[in-house]
Parts: sequence; structure tokens; C-alpha cells
Amino acid sequence: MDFEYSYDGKTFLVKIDGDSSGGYKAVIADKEYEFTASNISLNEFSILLNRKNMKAYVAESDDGVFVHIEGRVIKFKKPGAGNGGFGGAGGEFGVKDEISTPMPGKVVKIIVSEGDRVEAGQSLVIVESMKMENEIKSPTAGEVVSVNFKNGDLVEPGQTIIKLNPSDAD
Amino acid sequence: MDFEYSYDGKTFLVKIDGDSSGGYKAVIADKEYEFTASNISLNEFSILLNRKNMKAYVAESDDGVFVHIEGRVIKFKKPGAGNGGFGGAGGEFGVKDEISTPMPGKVVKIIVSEGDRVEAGQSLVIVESMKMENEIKSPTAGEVVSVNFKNGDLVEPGQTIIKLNPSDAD
Amino acid sequence: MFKKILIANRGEIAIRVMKACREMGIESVAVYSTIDRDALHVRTADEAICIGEASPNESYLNIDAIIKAVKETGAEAVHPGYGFLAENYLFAQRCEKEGIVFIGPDSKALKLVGDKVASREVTEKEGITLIPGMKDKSTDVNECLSEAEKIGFPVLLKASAGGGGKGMRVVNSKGELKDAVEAGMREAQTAFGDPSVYLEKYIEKPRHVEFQILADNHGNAVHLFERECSIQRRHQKIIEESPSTALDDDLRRKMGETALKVVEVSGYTNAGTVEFLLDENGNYYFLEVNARLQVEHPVTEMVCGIDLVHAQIRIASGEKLWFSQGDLSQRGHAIECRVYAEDPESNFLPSAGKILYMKEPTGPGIRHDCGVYSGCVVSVYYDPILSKLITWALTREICCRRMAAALSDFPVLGIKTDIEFLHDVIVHPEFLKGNTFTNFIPVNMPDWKPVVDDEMLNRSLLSAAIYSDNVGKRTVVSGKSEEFPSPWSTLGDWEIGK
Amino acid sequence: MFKKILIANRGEIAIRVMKACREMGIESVAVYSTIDRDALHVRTADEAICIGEASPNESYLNIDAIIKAVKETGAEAVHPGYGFLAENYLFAQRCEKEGIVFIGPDSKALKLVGDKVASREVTEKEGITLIPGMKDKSTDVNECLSEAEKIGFPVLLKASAGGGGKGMRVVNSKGELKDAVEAGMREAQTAFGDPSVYLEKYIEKPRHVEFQILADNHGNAVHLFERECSIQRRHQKIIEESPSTALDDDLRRKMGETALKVVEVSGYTNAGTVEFLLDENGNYYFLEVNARLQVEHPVTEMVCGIDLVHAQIRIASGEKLWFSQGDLSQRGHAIECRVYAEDPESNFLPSAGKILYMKEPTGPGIRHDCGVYSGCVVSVYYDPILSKLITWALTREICCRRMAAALSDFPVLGIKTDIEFLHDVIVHPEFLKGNTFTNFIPVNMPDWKPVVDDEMLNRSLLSAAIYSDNVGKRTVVSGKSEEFPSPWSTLGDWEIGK
Repeated sequence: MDFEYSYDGKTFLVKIDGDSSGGYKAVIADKEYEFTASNISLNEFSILLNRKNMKAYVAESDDGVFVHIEGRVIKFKKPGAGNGGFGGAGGEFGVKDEISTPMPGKVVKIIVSEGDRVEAGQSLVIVESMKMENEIKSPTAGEVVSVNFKNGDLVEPGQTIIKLNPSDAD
Repeated sequence: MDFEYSYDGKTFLVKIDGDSSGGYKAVIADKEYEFTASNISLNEFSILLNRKNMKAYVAESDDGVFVHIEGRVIKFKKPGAGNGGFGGAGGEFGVKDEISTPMPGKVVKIIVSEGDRVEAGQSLVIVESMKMENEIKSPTAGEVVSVNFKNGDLVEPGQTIIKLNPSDAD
Repeated sequence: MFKKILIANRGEIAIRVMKACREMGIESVAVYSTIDRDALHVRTADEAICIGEASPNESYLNIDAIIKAVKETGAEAVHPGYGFLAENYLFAQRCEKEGIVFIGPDSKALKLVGDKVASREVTEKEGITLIPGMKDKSTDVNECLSEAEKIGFPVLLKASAGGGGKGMRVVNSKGELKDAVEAGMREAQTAFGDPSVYLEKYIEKPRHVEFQILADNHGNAVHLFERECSIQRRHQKIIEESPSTALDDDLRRKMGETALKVVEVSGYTNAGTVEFLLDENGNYYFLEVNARLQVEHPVTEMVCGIDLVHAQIRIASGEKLWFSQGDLSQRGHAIECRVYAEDPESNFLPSAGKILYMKEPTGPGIRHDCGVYSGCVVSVYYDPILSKLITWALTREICCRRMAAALSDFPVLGIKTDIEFLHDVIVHPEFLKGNTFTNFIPVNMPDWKPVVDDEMLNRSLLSAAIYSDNVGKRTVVSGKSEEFPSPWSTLGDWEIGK
Repeated sequence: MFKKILIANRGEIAIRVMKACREMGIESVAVYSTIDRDALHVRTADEAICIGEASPNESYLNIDAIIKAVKETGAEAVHPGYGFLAENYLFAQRCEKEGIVFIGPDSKALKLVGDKVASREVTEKEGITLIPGMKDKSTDVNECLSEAEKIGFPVLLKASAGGGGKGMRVVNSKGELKDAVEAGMREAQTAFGDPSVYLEKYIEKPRHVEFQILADNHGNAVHLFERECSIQRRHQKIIEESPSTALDDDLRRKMGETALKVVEVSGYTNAGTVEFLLDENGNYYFLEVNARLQVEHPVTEMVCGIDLVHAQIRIASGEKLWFSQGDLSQRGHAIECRVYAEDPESNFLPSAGKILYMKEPTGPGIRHDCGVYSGCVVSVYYDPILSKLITWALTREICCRRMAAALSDFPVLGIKTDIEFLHDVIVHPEFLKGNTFTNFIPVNMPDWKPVVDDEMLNRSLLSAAIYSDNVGKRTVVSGKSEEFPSPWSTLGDWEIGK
């Protein structure tokens, strides 16, 4: 079977072939892997790769697959899934020209206006959620194309609060 | 929906009716219950019965349903399920005239012979499993009808080692 | 002793208190808001009662609703946990009026220590050293400006009511002050209903060191030594430990005595914490009294062997302290990491949503005070704390290694958490050396990102592919897999009649 | 210090040792038999290597296979855990020959203390009191008969090799002796490859009290106080605690000194345990040395604050003891309950099969050293121990209540366990009073059955019905349930190519 995942804007193709006894062969790019894997529970896998033990935990949401391995969580996006819920500056699915919040909240203060030039790291808007004021900063230098909310508005995750026109290529 | 369970040789009918918000009404024999229940995971339930909290864990095997509640595990038998795996003296699904072992093992010593009269509690056979010798005692007084294994034989769970003819009604 | 206690809180702290009740043979009552029906604290109590809608003002902060629940369930006492009504003297006062025992100090002491400015005045009078600052709280930007110039920049801006770093800001220059004061007042208004702020001298490279106190209603008080809580982000603690690497026996004794004096002059009883800032020269400044069980109380429990919640309940029931200062000692080292639903890569923005999968770390010397579970939904309505991971070991070095291992063995999938970040703090050479101070994170870990090298990425891809492959196989042989007997396909002989 | 250690064991003890390795910065290697591929210890190690078929003789007892695995993985030391090869001096000898560090005493000491009869001789010579008994082991029924008459009935029959109560029997009269000796020899042959047995005076109402020892390779030794392990079924411990309710400071000191003397005359190093029987008058009799980490070592760790596995590894690597007797003290109380796959209603017959569902208890003061998980299969090939539940509290009373609560919160479904039985022991008035002795169970809990009243039965029926009702609903809306997003139905856009 072939599976496709994307991470950090790149797409990866994994060819994987398992036999009935838990033996697997896989290819990622030009690298070959041979290992045994065993399904401990729906979400937990035991992988032995040249005797080295890898404990992997995997879970799936509508738009991606979360993998926990060696203390790190990596989220892979499913091809074709939208940005819903994972927008926002700095988010791994963030698009750098649309500023949104990962949390439902209240817009406390819009700091910039349409047409403003902003620097990377400059504060754009303050949103209050979970009783905290959160400053959302610009992920990039550029120009403010539009401001879609005003002070006091409620905002849902993934809604674009401010649209930027980045001044330099990614 | 109506469900039937058996426990300790008795059969119980539960009529249960749930609404979409987690409210339930149920009848067992002539007793009525009204409560809310919520499905925490596949196997875990939170039940509030007159504000009292009941944590229940439920899992299902081929022949029964296990319920953990207030520190006790109760196994209900499914109507129509066989005795496989749950025979043996003292087991809740044990039939008192067929002596079997709940574990695979080796018959170390058959103590009684066909035709012997035995008392309740008398040792019938010694089976070794998990590195321990286990004396299997008679659950009832009666007569040995047949001995189906000999010393040194391997025995599987549920296989009848000795058949008894109980001398008194249950 | 009480027969039944209502816990006016939710999450890990409510659960922790309920477990203590159970061990003491006391029945516990959970209160819950409508969206918390499936919350873990509801399932941990002996009894549970719904007190209102999701919004805290309508449930966990609703004094009338909680008092009504106490009466309805026949509870004799209320444990407020931390946050919500824990430091609200009006709630304590109401309990007193209704003949309900409030497990904490009385409303008078609560009112005094809750007002930072009043509290400063009382303690300063007794010769306890404070950080130079404004004499009074203010809601006037211009007044703040002139006071700040008197104190000298940098200054620290705080909300007069409340705690937990909400509304706290370092202001480096005159130019930044106006915006900072305005934002601080807005937050203070939202969080505590009181916009007042005050300013004080900002001390560089300070450590946050606090002393745990127990005081009974009969005039006896002891301290249970210190906790160092210097590792903070957004001016809020995320890692705490005991003992502090900065204290020697002499300083520990002196600070402990000062803490007991603060408690004495405040008329304070039950469990509380006296907070200090400690500078690099061993000078310490009284900050405030936290009039409740602290989030970080477990590190004290692990090191001193005293169960603080048991102690709170026994003291509230009228018992005299059953040990004296000389009976107490510190053994080994304990560290607590606060697990939050937040994104350390995005300025620690709170995160919310469904926990698709999680597994708690376990092992010798590991304690996990947890308020969530696999499948639960982390709501936007409440504090984003999920749990607290505490490790104990005989030495700080092993305690750190144990914590690092536990954090690595703690998958939480579906929402953002600070677990990876906490791990990287714990293994940071400066942390291991004990060079901890309140701006440790901006100084040592600016722009933190988790390191994911190509090999780890590939191993993750393999894991994802095995999962997807399995899901695929299961789709094909739906319900036939031996490994996963599907409950979706086992009805059959169960349903009788209809 | 070692860089890599191979753990020649499985289950909870292998996992406990691996966690210690990780905290010490040492890599761990798991060995596993073919049916243990999915066992928890395989997933806890850094590396794992298959050493043979399911039968212990072909894997966990196979010295050649284990030595080969050590060489292949480049481990420098082997930790044997308990059971299997832990007390096999031939294995230790082989390690010595191959230049591998055996984490335990050397083969000479192991050989001596492993032979109960030789061990008795050496200690008796030093004036240490033993239980009156046979001077030599035997395989001759008639010899046993005449010795038994000399000693006087009741006598206790034991296997000469091995421990853990295997082959142990109380024989009350001459008439019972022949069958008992024959059965004991058979079991001894099977379990240890040596049918020899011996007999000794059976002491009524004795307590089993043992002392934990640590001895380095430089002549230094300390004891870490006592554990009482009187609660036994089938002559095998199931509940252990520290401190013992039967010891005062004076007796504790005397027994500790005796224990250290036993260690000294045996030339014993590393961690070990000196076992005594204590009668109602405070007389104590040396039983044997257990030349390994004991199952019940956690209660000592909780009370003394010393990690015994860390200590074993440091001692084996050549370190001198880093503390002296005077540095050690007992704080609070700890109890361990051994969780076995067995049926307390059927003479504690071992049980096996798949754990359909389980959930570990958690909370302050609770430690769970666990070797199994939801979905794992408990095999008939190995010891039926599943896990050990340990609680600590400042007082025995709270420790018991904490244990009772934890045992009630510990669902294990699908196989029989002793959890409910353990709970009923812990809450038994005689246990709470500390009236513990080795025949506590036959005396206080004969024919134990779990109490299930009608109301509890009805609540269980309700729970079963809710479950069945849910299963039914899920069948209808397969894969559509919000609560349980079915992985069976989510392939779709995943599969590309073919």
C-alpha cells in the first residue's frame, strides 16, 4: 500500500508492505526499512527496527494523523484536508497570509489597519480566550490587505481575522 | 430494548429505554430505575442514579459480559453461550458433575477411580499449570462415573477430566 | 470529622481532593456545569450535582448555586480547590453565615491577604521587607506614570486582585507604560471584576521561592519548607521544585521564620503559601500570601511526607496541629511540571479540543494528578491546565532524569500541549545546574521549537503508515479481526423481544 | 557505569529494572520468547531480542541463549530480576567466565545461600537461631518420617532448592507425611530440577519478617529495615508491608544486626533479603537468604527513600556504598498487594487468557508496578503475577484506606484475579489491627466469596444493559457515531496508488 502525508509544507510518500506475521518492508523516498510491527491497541504500535524498540502512538482526526514517538508529537496532514482548526500564525498548517486564532475567543483589540506595513513579529490583534489575553503576532513582513473583525467580536478557530500580503517569498 | 443475562444460574431480564440526551429508564423484575448514563469510552460508563455516581466498566467475551462496579467484577453469561473456558469446580459457570480445569496443564495424579464414592471437598485430581500443582476438589458428594485422563496427559481448559454423579440435588 | 464534603471546583484539583476524602472515610460531592457531565471529577465523586451552564459565572463562580447544592446534598463543608471561589472572601463569608465550613482561612483573613495593597501595609508595619513600589493600587494611567518614575524602570505591573500572573507585565520604559496599564486593567476587570493595578520595582534574575504553611484554629502554625517556582512563562509558573537549589539551611530557616510571621500578623489559618522573590545576593522580598491550596502543593507533599489536603480537612474540622516544626524534614527532591493545553510555539496560546488519545506515564517515584482522559474534550471555558506530573527521587539529578523520561512517555494526541517544551526545559543544562530564575524561558529558550530530524520524521512516517495500513485492513475484514473484536458486530443473540 | 544492561526476565520486574536503567542513562535490552513479542517489557526496553520458544527452558531459563543475546547486543551486565535465573549460581558463574557483570552476588555466595541446608549450617555455626529441623535434605520418604517424629508434628515440608513457597506444605500427622513428601519432591523436581526436600518444626501463628540488605564489593553492608510478609496463600506472600506492626525499635535493631551477620558470614554482596520467622513472644528464627531483588522490594523503597534497583546497579558497577546505617530511616508506612491471575474462590488456581479491559489505579501515594495492559494475553507458561500495587501514607491506617480505595478502582476484566480478595483482606478488622500471621487467610477468610447483594447485582445489570444498548445503537449507525469515530470507515482519501 502507498500512503501520502504532508508535514511542514512537504509531501511524503510511504510505500509499505506487511506480511501476516507482522513483518514489514517500507520505502520512504529512496530509503528502505525492514522491521516488525505489532498492534498493541487501536492507537499503540510496537516496532522493532534492527532490534531497536520504537513505541509509537497514533491517532487520527478529520484532517490529520498525530504520531507520538520518542517524546515528540508530529502531526501529518491528510492530503485534501482543509485548514479548519489549524490555521494561525506559527501553526504547522498555518498559511502565512491569513491570520486566525486556534481558539474560540473575543477580539479585544485590533492593533493594525488595512494598508499598514507590518514587520515579522509585530503584534496584529489581541484575542481573549480561556481568560487570557493573547497577542497574535505577524508571522511575516508584509502589508495588511484586510481586517475582517472589530473589537468585541467573537471569533471562531480558523476564521481569518486579518489577511496579509507577504512582502517576501516564503 | 430488552436484554437477558444470567448469573449464578438465574436469568434476569432488563428492559431499558434511553433517550438521545443520556437519560434512561430501566426495569429489572418489578424494580424501576431512572438515571443518566454517559459513555466515557467503549468500556467505561458514568451513571448518575439519584445523584449517586456509579463508575461502571464493561467488557464482552464470546460467552459473557464482565461488569466492574464498586470494586466487584460480575460476569454475566450470554443466553445460549457454551461452557467453554469456564468449567471447573467452583467456577461460576461450572456444572457440578463435570470436573475440568480452567487452565491448560498436565495431569500429575488422578486420585480417584471409576466407581469411587467421593465427598464434597475431597481431592480428585492434581493438575500442574503455571509451575504449580493444583489439587482439584470435588464440588459435591457423589460417585465417580468416568475418568477420562491418565497421569501425564495434557489437558485443555473445559475438557472433562472426571465425570461425577452427584448424590444429592443441587 | 465531616461526613460529607462538597468540592466547589473541577479538573485535577477536584479529583485530588475527592481522593483524599475517600481515604479519610468522607463522602464527596462533585458540582458540574452542563458541559462537564462527562468530566473526570464527576466520575470520581460519590455524588454529583449540576449547578448551571458552562460559563463559570453561571456555575463554578455562582455562589448561590453552590450554596444550594451544599444544602441539597447535605454536605457539611466545602473545599474550594484553587482558582474559582478559592480566594473569594464573599463566598467564605456566605458559608460562615449559612453554617457551612469553608475549608480555608476565615473570610476576614481571606479579605486581608486577597488585597495585595492592604496585605503589603500590614506586613510592612511588622518590618517584613517588600519590593519597593506604589503605596496604593490605581486605575489612573497618569498616577501610574508618575509612580513608575519614582520607583525607576523597569517596573512590574500587576492586577491588585487575583493572582496566577494574570495581568502581569514587565514595563521597561516610560513609552510602553500607557498601553501596558490599559491592557492590564482590561484583563483585571475581566478576570476579577476589579480593574485596579499596581506597580513595583522589577528585580532582575530573581527566583520565586515560596513557603508552605499550615496553621490550625488554635494558634499553632508550622511551615513545610520551600518550593522554588522560578520557571514561568507569561509570568505563570509551569515547573516547581522542592528543595530550592538556592537555599542553604540558614537562609531556609530565616525565610521560614519570616513566612510564619506573615501568617501570624494576617490572622491566617489552614493551608497557605507565603511567596517571596529571592535575588542573587540572598535578599528576599515578601510578595503575597496565597490563601489556598497551591497548584504546586504536591512537591511539598512528596518531600515532607505530609498530605496537605488531609491536613486542610483535619484543620477545618477543628483539630489541633498533630506535629510541630521539629517533626518536619525534607527528604529527597521533587519536581512538578504543569501540563497545559497550550502551544509553546505560538506564545503559549491556549489550545482546546478533543484529546484523541492519551496515556499517563507511570513508574516508581512518578505521580500524575490528572483531570483529563482519552476521548475527553478540553473546553475553552476553563483554565487550560490538564494535569500535573510530579517526580520524586533522592537526588535532584535522578529526579530530573525521571521527569524527562516520564515526559517522553506521555503521549497526548489531538490538542497542543506543553509536554515537549517541559521536557526540553528539564534537560536544559542551565536547569540541570539549578540556574533557575523567573525569566529563564525568555533567556534560555527563546523561539523554542521541537527538534525533529529526518530520521525521526521517517520513523514517524513509518508509524503513520502502519496505522493507515491497519485501518485499511480492518476496513476490508470489518469485525473479523482477532486483534480487535468489533463491538459493532456482536449483537446477534443479545437482543430479545424489542 | 555500564552503558548497556540486558534484563534476563519478563513482566513487571523487567519493566521496573528498565525504567531504572533509563533514569541512570543506561540503555536496556529486553529478551523475549516467541509468544512474548507483544509483552510490555519488550516495549519498555531500548532494544529487544528474541531468545527462543515460549517454554521457559527454551528461552528465559536458557543460559546459552541469554549469553548469546548479551554478546550480540554488546551489553556489559545482566540484571536477572527475580525468578528464572536470578538465583542460579551456574548462570552467575557463566557470566563471570564470559566477562559479563551479573547484577547480584557472586556465584560462590549464590551457591551457598541457594542451598538451604548448607546455608543453615554456616549460620548455625555463628550462633544464629534456626528453627529446629532436619540436619540434611533428603529424597527418602522413610528418612523424612523418622526425622519428623524426632522434631514432632506439625512439621513444615520445603523444597531444598528454590523459594516462593513452591513445594511447601504443613504436615499435621504421620499419616499425611508420605503423600506430602512425594508431592513436594515432584514439584521440586519440576520447578528446580532437584527433588530434595527438608523438614522443620512448624511454628504456629508466626509472622514472616525479613530484612532488606545492601552490601557492596568493598566490605560495607547496611540493612534497610524490615518488611512483614505474613499474609500468604499457598505459602506464598500476597501482601507485604513496612514497618511491621510487631517490631519495636529494640527488636528491630536486634534483628537488623542478626541479618547483617548472616550476610557477613555468607560473603554476600549486592541486594538481598534475610528472612526470619517471628513468634508471638518476640523470638525470631533465621529462615534463609533470598539472593536477589524481592518481589516486595517497593515497600522498602517507599519507606526508606532508597531506590534498590539503582543501588544494585551502582554496587555491581563497583561503587562503594554511598550511605551508612545511620543515614537510613523509615518514614510512614507502605503496603504492597500482589495482583495475580488466579481464582481465590477455587483455591487460588492460576487463571489465564486475554485481559479484555483494565485500568490502572492512580493517585497520590499510589505506585503500580505493572507488567500487563488492556488487550494483552496472560500466558500459561509463566508465573501468573500481573502487577504489584503499592500504597504509601504517613500512617498505617491511611495507607490501608488508600490501598482499599485503589483496589476498588482497579478493573481487570476477562480473567480471574485476586483483586477483590486482596481488598477484603485489607479491610478485614484483624488486618487493620495488625494481627497478621502466616495462616491469616485460612483462619480469617476461609471459603471467601465476594459479597454481591441484590442492589449491586441490579446496578451491574443496568451497566451491562447500557453497554449492550450502546453496542446495538452502534451496529445501527455503524461508523457514524460522534462519540466513537470508527477507524473502520475512514480510509477514503488515504489510499493512493494501489
